[in-house]
Amino acid sequence: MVKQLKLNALEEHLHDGMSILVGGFMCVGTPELIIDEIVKSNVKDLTIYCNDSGFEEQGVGKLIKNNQVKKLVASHIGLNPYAGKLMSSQEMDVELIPQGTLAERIRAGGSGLGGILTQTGINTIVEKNKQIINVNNQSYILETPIRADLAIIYGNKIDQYGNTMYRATTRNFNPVMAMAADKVIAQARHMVQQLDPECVHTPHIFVDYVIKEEDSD
Amino acid sequence: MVKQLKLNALEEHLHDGMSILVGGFMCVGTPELIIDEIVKSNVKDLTIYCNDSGFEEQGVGKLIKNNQVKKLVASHIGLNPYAGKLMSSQEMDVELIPQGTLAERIRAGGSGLGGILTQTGINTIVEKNKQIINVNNQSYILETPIRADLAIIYGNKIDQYGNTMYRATTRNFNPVMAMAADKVIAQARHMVQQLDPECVHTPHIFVDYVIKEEDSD
Amino acid sequence: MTRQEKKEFIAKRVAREFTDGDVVNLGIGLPTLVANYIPEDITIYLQSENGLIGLGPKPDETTLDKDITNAGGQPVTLKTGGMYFDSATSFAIIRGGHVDKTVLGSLQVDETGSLANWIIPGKLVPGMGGAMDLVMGAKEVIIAMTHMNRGKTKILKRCTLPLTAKNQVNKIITEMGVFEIKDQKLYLLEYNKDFTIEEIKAATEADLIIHNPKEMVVY
Amino acid sequence: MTRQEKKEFIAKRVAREFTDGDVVNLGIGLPTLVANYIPEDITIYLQSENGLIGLGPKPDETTLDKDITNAGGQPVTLKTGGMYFDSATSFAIIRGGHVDKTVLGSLQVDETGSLANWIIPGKLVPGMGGAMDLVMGAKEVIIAMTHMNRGKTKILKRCTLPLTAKNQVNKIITEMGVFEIKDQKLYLLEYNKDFTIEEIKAATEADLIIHNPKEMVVY
Repeated sequence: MVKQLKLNALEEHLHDGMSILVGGFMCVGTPELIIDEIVKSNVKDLTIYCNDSGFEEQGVGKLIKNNQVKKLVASHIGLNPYAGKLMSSQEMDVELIPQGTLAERIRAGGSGLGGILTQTGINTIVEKNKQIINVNNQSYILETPIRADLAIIYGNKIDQYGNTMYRATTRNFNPVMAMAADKVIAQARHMVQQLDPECVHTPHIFVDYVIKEEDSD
Repeated sequence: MVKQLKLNALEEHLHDGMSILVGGFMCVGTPELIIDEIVKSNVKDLTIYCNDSGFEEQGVGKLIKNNQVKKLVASHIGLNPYAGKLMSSQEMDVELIPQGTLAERIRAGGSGLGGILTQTGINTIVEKNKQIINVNNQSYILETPIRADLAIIYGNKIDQYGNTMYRATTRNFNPVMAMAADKVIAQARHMVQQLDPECVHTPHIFVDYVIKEEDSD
Repeated sequence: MTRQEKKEFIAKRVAREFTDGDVVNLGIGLPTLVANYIPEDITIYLQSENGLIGLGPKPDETTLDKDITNAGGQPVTLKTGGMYFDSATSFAIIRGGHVDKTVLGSLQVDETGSLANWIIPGKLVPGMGGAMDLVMGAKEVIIAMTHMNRGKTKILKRCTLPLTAKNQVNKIITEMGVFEIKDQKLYLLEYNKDFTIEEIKAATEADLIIHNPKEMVVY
Repeated sequence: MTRQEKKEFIAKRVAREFTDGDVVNLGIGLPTLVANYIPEDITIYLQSENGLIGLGPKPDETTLDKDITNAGGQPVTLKTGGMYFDSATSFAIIRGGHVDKTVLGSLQVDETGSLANWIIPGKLVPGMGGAMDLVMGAKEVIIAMTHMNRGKTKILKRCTLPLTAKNQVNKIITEMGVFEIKDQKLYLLEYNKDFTIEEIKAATEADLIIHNPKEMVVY
């Protein structure tokens, strides 16, 4: 049985300086309730890994607006002008990573790989300060794994064991992030008895805590 | 709409010296009808990638017994004494690869990665003739991608577009192999109208041809 | 042509690049318009890097489902036969060469096939998103853009902005013509008869190889 | 003890190594027996590297489903709450440190925690299967094996056979005792009172550090 967590008990799992993987793609599939609670906790100096910087009032944008983010690692920050402003003024450290490389680095972190070789970013500033490896006369960038202290993910249906299914394009980064953190907390849109074992997107062994959005079956 | 192929038309897609990825784990999830047809075709000098060597009268074992296999790349050949005999007598070239490395190398081949770094096999004979890469003071073996001319896979339910679902542990290597070949031919236990878009294991874009095992809906 | 007319014209011409069965990824902006002009006698499969294949038209009020979005975060629909997957799978599809064609906008393209579309030094940097993976991974890279930006050509001898990728562009389609890049040389395949060849050359910094170009046909 | 009695004894003792919620992978042979002796007051999740979590007991005629097998290819069942996945995901789970404990047999183990269980030079080589990934990836590696093989010890100063992995074994459980490897030293944690400490030492080539060992308790 997966452990249920009350929103107001989330704070125990947060601390200054921690790193957090945040699911979602332009806030589609982002666990907003959990983010609201992190805003309330006011923990500082966070390193956030997310596809993007959300919007000013939505997704990880709320953490950025509350000046809780020391470093943001993302593929895109174009829809959050405040994030761009903090990047320009160097008040927030922003590392931009190609989206596929970001997904694959997180997957490597969750899969025990020491890294992966990709041609994405070769001959661009993305290769700066990275090892270039030659395989069959082709040059590849060695991209290293990403892991974090915590992953917060958004499941559409989570069963009593913690097995998780996402819905439509809310899936995005959630499954890889669920594998790459020391602790995983999921926001559940619906709790159900049991999911079809052929259709589980994230096996229960990855999900440590579930926060119910509403009661349902 | 995915193209339907008659078993007796399979031969057009086969040629001497080709490489074939064969799904299945100890013949669970192996497309036996397709293998039978390859035996009939009598094409020679095949390079076969499969988790194991099957049994003497089952799975890729049938190709081995018919002396069609020049090279076998697998993680285990223990249940097929004839394969062991051909390996010992050097009549068949056998490359043994750790199972997780085999899966990941095929995934890399299908995913456009130049390779992956793993600690599996480090300080063993598996690392022989391979690049060792240092990341964060840890040594990793650089394992290179695997691709083949053809992949033959076994789907439980395949819809009219070619979307595929496997059943239970017949899934195993089938999904990664479907991504790593120039051509993919699937044996379908059942053909159906349409699968749930949340539960597709192999998207239709990977499946070039389907051979129906039986008519069903 | 107004700027909007140019965009529609370019989108219509790009739509004729596809063949039946193609898996296609359309970038944000002008490339998104291309979906409106796909010939009715072919079926193509639109991939969206946030996690679907089978991108359908914009929903109306009755079909709106906020869980189904495109890579711009906008609501879309899923066509019958489409399916969802996660970001790692999505970029395995892209990087693995399983996308036949990608259509992207650009700030600059050069005659070696390099492109720059993600950074203007001194301005806010939005990030590359999935563009770098798409141009490295897709079998064919088509740049769809207006030929000039504020009177300045965007087709150069060498890009001056930081690159998105080197030597990856196969075709450029603008309101002036269709250009192909082969072995780091730029060829004019088709020209828009509203412009003279001299006008097209003048609007193109790159060396342009002109050898029997056809008239650009747009339906 | 007969060979079979030894195996049952070892399996029973290994089963007491688990804590509630553990994700466990059991190798083929002796380790498979461990599943029969899991204490009833804990729930563990058995992973099978061919693609499932929630391995249940062997099926009978009424529950047999040939599509559900373990890593030995034998029919098994899936417990409620279990699920299936592909081989790449399975080894992502294993390599990624998501398996708490793996139990494997071995031909040789040494005091540095290295093990050799896949090759005997001159004999047919069956292949390593998933063993190398399991010993590198699992958080804890437990070797379950009979102490001797035809009168020869299997716990050595240094393995002589080709290694499966270097410095990865945490515990060894035999019919003689429970051994722990820490900082490349071998400790006797528990002994089977059917043997004297001298007998255990004599049966072990490796240097054995003995400091207040407990009696081995098996239910």
